[in-house]
Amino acid sequence: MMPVMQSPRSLEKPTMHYCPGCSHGIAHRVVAEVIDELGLEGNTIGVSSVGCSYNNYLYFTFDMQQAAHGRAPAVATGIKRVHPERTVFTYQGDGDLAAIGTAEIIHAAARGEKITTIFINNTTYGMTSGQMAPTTLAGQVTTTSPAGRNTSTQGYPIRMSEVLAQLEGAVFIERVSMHDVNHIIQAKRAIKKAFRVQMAGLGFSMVEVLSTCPTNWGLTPIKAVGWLEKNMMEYYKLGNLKGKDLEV
Amino acid sequence: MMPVMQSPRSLEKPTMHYCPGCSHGIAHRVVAEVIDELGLEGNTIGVSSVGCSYNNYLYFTFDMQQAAHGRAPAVATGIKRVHPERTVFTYQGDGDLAAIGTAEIIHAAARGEKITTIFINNTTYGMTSGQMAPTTLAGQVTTTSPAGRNTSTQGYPIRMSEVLAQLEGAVFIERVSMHDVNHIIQAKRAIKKAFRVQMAGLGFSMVEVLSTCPTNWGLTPIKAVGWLEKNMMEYYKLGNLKGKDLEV
Amino acid sequence: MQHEIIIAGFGGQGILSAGRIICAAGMAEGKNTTWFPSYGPEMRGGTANCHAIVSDGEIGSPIINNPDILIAMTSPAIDKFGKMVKENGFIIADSSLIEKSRIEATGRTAYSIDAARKAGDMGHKAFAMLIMIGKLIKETGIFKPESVEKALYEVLKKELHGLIPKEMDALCVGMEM
Amino acid sequence: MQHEIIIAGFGGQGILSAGRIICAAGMAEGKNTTWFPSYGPEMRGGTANCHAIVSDGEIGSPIINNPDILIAMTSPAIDKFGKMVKENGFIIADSSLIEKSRIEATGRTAYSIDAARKAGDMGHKAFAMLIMIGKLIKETGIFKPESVEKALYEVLKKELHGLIPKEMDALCVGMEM
Amino acid sequence: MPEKVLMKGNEVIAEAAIRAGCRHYFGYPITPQSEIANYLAWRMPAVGGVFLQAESEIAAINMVYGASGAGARVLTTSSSPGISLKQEGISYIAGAEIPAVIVNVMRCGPGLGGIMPAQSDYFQAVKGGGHGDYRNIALAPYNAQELYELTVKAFDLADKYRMTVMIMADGALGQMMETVEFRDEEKPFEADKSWATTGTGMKRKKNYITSIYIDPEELEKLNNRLQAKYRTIEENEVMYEERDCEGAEIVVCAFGLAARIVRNVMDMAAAEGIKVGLLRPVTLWPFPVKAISDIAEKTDVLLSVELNAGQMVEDVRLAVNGRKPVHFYGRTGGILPTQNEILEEIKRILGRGNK
Amino acid sequence: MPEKVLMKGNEVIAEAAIRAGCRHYFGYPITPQSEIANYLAWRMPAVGGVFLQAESEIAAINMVYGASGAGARVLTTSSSPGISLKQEGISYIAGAEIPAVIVNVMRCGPGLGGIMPAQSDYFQAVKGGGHGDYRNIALAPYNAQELYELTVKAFDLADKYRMTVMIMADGALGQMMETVEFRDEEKPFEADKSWATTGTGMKRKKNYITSIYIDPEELEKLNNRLQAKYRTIEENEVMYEERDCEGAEIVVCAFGLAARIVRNVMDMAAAEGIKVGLLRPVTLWPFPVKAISDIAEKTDVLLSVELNAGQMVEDVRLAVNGRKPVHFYGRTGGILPTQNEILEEIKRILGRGNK
Amino acid sequence: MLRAVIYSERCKGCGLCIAACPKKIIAINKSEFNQMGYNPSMLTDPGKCIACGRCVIACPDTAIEIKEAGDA
Amino acid sequence: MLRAVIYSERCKGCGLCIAACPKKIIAINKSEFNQMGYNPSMLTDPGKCIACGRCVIACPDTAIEIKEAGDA
Ligand SMILES: Cc1ncc(C[n+]2csc(CCOP(=O)(O)OP(=O)(O)O)c2C)c(N)n1
Ligand SMILES: Cc1ncc(C[n+]2csc(CCOP(=O)(O)OP(=O)(O)O)c2C)c(N)n1
Ligand code: SF4
Ligand code: SF4
Ligand code: SF4
Ligand code: SF4
Ligand code: SF4
Ligand code: SF4
Ligand SMILES: [Mg+2]
Ligand SMILES: [Mg+2]
Repeated sequence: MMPVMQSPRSLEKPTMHYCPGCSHGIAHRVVAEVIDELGLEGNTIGVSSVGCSYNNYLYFTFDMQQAAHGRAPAVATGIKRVHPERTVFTYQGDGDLAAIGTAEIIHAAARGEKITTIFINNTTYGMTSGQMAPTTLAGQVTTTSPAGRNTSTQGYPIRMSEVLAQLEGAVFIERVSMHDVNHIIQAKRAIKKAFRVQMAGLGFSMVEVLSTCPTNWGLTPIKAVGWLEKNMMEYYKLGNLKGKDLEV
Repeated sequence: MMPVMQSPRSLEKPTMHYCPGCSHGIAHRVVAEVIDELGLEGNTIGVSSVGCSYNNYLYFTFDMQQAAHGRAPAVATGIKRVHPERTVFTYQGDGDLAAIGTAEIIHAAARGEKITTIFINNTTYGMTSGQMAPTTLAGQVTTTSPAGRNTSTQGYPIRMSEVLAQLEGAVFIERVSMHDVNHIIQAKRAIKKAFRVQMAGLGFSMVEVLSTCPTNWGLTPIKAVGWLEKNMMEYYKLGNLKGKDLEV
Repeated sequence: MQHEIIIAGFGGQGILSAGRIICAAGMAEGKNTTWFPSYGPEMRGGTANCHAIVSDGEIGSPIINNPDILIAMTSPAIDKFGKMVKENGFIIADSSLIEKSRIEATGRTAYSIDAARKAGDMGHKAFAMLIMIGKLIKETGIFKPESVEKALYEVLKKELHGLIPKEMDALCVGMEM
Repeated sequence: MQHEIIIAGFGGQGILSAGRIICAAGMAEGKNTTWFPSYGPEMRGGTANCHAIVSDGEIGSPIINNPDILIAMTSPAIDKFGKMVKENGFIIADSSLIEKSRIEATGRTAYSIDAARKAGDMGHKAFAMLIMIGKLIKETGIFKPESVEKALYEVLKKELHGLIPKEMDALCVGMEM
Repeated sequence: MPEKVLMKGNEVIAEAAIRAGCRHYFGYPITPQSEIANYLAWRMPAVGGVFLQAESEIAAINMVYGASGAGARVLTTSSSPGISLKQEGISYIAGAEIPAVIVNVMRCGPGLGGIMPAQSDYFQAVKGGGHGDYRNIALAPYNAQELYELTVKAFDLADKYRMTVMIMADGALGQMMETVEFRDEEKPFEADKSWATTGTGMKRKKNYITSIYIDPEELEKLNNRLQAKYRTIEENEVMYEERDCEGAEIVVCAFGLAARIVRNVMDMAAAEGIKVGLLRPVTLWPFPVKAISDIAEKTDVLLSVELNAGQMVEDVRLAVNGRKPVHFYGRTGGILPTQNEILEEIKRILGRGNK
Repeated sequence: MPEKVLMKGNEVIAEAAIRAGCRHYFGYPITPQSEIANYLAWRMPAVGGVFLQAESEIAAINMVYGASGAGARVLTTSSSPGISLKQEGISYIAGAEIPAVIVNVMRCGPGLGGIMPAQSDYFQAVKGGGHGDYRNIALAPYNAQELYELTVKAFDLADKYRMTVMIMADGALGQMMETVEFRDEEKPFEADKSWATTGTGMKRKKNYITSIYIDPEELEKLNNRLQAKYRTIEENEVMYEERDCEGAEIVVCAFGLAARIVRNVMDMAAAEGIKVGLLRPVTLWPFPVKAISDIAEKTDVLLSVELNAGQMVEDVRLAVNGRKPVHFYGRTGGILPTQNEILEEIKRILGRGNK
Repeated sequence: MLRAVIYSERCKGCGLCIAACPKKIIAINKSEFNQMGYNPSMLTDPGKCIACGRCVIACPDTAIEIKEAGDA
Repeated sequence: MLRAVIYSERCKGCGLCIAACPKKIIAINKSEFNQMGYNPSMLTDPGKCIACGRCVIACPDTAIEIKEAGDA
């Protein structure tokens, strides 16, 4: 028999401020479910970043810190070094993690910092009105690439998971997607494993979550998930990049 | 018949301030020779970084800018975007490039910025008295890893060439060494090709130069090259990581 | 003479454009105008508002503490801005979207018109804004209808210029409500 | 009574340690002392110097503009600091490393002793510094030789403590030069 | 024929830069100034210029350093937290003596704070937020027209003095639309840029751009040169607007949005028979010391109104130097002082009114 | 028994932090303060603490944010350019109201500048180098003993007021060796840290650390709370040393190394029959306004001597408020004013001497 | 019997649940506005709901729960 | 005849040229100090030099050139 499904207890009840159909909401629920299921609610300290999810400390029920733009991995490092027994995670967008915060994520990973990163890749700066992000696809139109991203002057999209997988301290890296139910289920599995890797003290773990930003993509939520599936998944291949065989 | 060998014309004549046996001096000469041979002296704008080579603009005969710690790739980007027809290169240490300057080098590479980076990896912060660098080997003693680098708390050495090779905009990446004459000759060949790649407008090119810091390693220059060969080359494998087959 | 107008409602109702149309129309008649939007993360919540000032003289602050006029397109807008309206100012409220009791709670003169419904009847919910502006003209004579036409050509994207005649019809509807 | 001493030479000659030994010896006799090194990229050039002050009273600035005493271990050191020595101060110079003419050019009282050569004879060039300090004691009586011994135990790394008797011999050599 | 258009403040800045001959922009998005980048993203390519979104504010300011050192007119823009990140770079530009125009469309702090208008980066801009003894020329526009004029002027000043010029606009100025009249053509100051790194072309001795001087005497020389330059600027480049100060009972000092609010207050006060003057610094640095000093001779009392907890008021006090009382009124957090509040404060200070 | 040791200033700071109960250090190397990190690299592990060399100054200050927000006593140290990079983070710490101790062993600027001692980051520390209206408590030690005492005190103040405390030491203080006497035991201020993010343990409601308040009213509340706290500190925490000011013809204001030089000058002046007083601020913020104001009543003239182009002198002038002339003398670039120079300047001001 | 329950005051009308439902029994209710100003979604034929929970998983706003019918 | 020439005033006595020379004809001159305070290197047997230039390549301080003998 199906269990009764309801909002996870690690998630506060008020409505979140995200736009209709935004993947952030789903990602929040999934993270909260994982924390519930691992019994970590009282043991977790999360780190919010700067992006549309800047204030998600309001939505979770556990302790959190709001970090400066890009610096969540450094903040998480500070927390983890004070409370090595706690579970510490960062929740970061692609502008936050792959642009201004490049050095911080790379070095947290290189140090094998025992934290988990939930990396919401929606190929744009959602919060500031849809500018080009390091993850914006070639040819993609954004407010700062109005003629489509021109790789010869604006560079190529960065595959952060592949980059981070090069680092010895990064022990679990997986890319998942939010575009349909089956993928959301798979995403949850990956996020759970990432937290488990941290609990086992193995090193740095990250899950890159392909996400939508219907508002700045100028698409309905339904069209947005279609766009993700059609365009993003080709360049950002789903799957495990590191730590597939870790038993945790 | 052997040609008469002398100091390259792109190198000024005064004595450089480096410690006896420091690889910086060799690297400077090699870069100057390449610029001479490619006829680029009047066409080059170099960017000094912050490290022992902070003032190498005094040693070269072409135009240069001194960049803030870690930011040489951003400065070079600014220059190149103003003078796309000039040859622009950065000269950076491992503290500069792989620590504070991580974001700048990664994004210059991701953008496929048409610049060349000479990356002097001597596994330490030479200028500030030999602290641990991101490239310091596991177990290596430095002023900030007095008991030897402990990977479980201080992280793992980063192989920047491998990381950068993940980026589409980086088209030529090679790791060379300064520890003996044959390797210096090989290093020069790589550096020449890196500049040629830039001249051909193909994208970002970098040569990582395994180097010694006899002073902070506490070794004589001769012992230092031996240490490099024995310890560094095992972790930092020499060879081309990208662009081997480019014909330029 | 100076008119200080706040327009407030949900994102997607054309709130910000309405303000720009008012300013552009004022400008077309040689008046000074300022327009100031709500911006940033506020907009994620779904609400939107802007401040428009149309004046014969020099305009000081573009931010309105006490509007002469509030154009309200939702109940939360009335709740938030209604009491800020000057004692001798008034409210234009879309009665198809706002409960009467909440308009009354403001204690201000209010013109309730069911613009959204009318607009629906006319074939496009975007016309509601023009109906409201029509009512504004009727109550204030702030500018001539022709100036709104000019403004529409300026503010709307080229693709939408075909709609302008119908928008002007909506304006007239508003002027008669 | 306050002694302001600059010690200058090349890196590797033990310049900075000499200053620390002087300070520690002074401290051993209950005096106030400050030590200030040249630092940073300057040191790459090969030169090194430090400022040591030993005083019965409170010490103001640890940085010496005009030393009472200059202990010079190289010609560039004489060139750079010689003229800064107070008119009634003096120089102790290692004549095995410095040309006589450059010492004379300073116009200051100077004691030239061939410390480096003597140290070589004694088996270790590091002894040169102690010879110079010996000379300093001889000319000033700044502190007792025993205090230097104490200082050596404090300043030198454990591994080098075995050398201290020989260092004290060097001190005596200096005190007799 | 000069065009007159209704335009968003941020876009006015962007368009003004284009007209000032700026062809290189490096920036990073941040509210409430993102429209500058959004505008230049299409406008720069259209005029053959370079628009580059940097990976961070730090990268942007260092790209500015590189491009300006290479001889170009360069712009970067940001808002408060982003400007804090640029402080090291700004200090470098000062030390290297190269021109740069930096726009700060201020939001409220501290920290991530809020995105509403503020003037709480006054100290940072005029006392130097970075390390070392340096100054920025700091311009405070107060309407769309000044956003245009001062942006154009900023490039000229930067080139003329080879230093950073900061445009200090509060978020409201960036976000609001207002009419602006563009001139048909600008005539940029023709600066000697023979010092720039353009490649020697084997035709001249090398140039290099640096800010490090290990020899203290050299570094003091640089500092003396900078200080001398700053004295020249203090003498020649002060700009301010004085309005109804003659015979005023109280003179209010305010800039930007605060000055606009005060303008309204002046009318209200006049209606009640109170004569309020306005001294509006247009250059925050160099500060209109002499103008305020002169006013201190003529009026009874001064009031500094700011969108912060009291910053410019210190400079007003330094200028007044104890001769008259100097009061402060400000609001923070994006709350703007209302005209009524300010009027009440004026009455309180003058001992009038009912409160 | 208290130990008396000859120790390098930088190491005194490091050891003092350990004794103050600090067990978390995050920093990045820079001359002239690298010895702090070099020392703590072995000392921290020895006492079971965490020494972490960050990838940059920015990472370091954000690690401080995280660790302090998690309830620990935390230290970061750097020198001028590195401190500039920390400004955004410092503003965040201010906004989030968490404690932090930040040491700036100042070198000369601007830019990469030089590594010699300077005091040219005074403005940055006391006016706020970051964005927004916030303050740092700024302590200015002047010998090894004070490096110890004030470092210990810094942790207490930081915890007490939940804010940043900066120790402003010039490079000379960091590099010099001098005798210091350590107490056997410190008794750290016992701060309530129930606000810290330590994990709820399901025993309390969640805590969160943030500096963003999108609602202007909330943000103004934060700002009002901060300003009220700053007023309390201005009343209660001012520290300074006054020496021979009674009956002095001239009172010199100076801190740190400059004050040490002035101490020598006082003796020289006394020998020539000139009575010079010294007012040495120990807290640069809160500034000893009242002390200086009182002195302004008693002496004829004041002189601010600084290792910069004139920064603290503004605060002296604000305190004196026009009642007496306030002069300035300073050198930059790592050149230190000599005792003779200062004495000459004093004589010139007093109209004595031969020049 | 278990079935999906939509809390229309939490719903932003994004339609992702519609796409997720294998039984095609969710639709947007164009005639209703909630307090946030959105047209919420609704079950067109609650009886057909198999309580598979796919709508719950798809919903970004935790606006749906699976419940014993009549619980709400 | 071509051969290596060492400019001893530029030499820092690092010894890298010694390691590089296939003919083993370079050594540190312990009895001489240059102005920088270093013992420079010297050719012990210039006649044996084959002008291979390996010492030039190894030298960090451009203190060696290959020249026509007697050019110096
Ligand atoms: C130092 C700094 N720079 C810039 C900003 C402005 N800013 C806020 S959110 C954001 C980008 C957010 O994009 P992303 O991380 O992808 O998150 P999303 O909104 O897409 O979820 C930026 C640039 C800031 N707050 N601070
Ligand atoms: C912002 C900033 N942080 C720190 C420093 C201090 N610093 C100078 S050089 C250096 C490291 C140099 O190491 P590396 O880049 O490896 O060069 P090397 O000296 O080894 O050649 C550091 C940290 C600085 N000058 N600026
Ligand atoms: S702007 Fe994009 S990322 Fe932000 S809440 Fe809206 S849809 Fe989500
Ligand atoms: S410290 Fe090391 S890197 Fe620096 S000059 Fe000396 S040997 Fe070379
Ligand atoms: S539970 Fe399944 S069947 Fe029922 S409404 Fe949801 S998706 Fe459709
Ligand atoms: S997915 Fe949730 S928010 Fe979206 S329409 Fe369905 S119930 Fe409403
Ligand atoms: S040229 Fe060759 S043989 Fe001659 S000294 Fe140099 S390395 Fe030896
Ligand atoms: S390699 Fe050069 S510097 Fe080193 S010893 Fe030989 S000649 Fe001298
Ligand atoms: Mg994003
Ligand atoms: Mg290095």
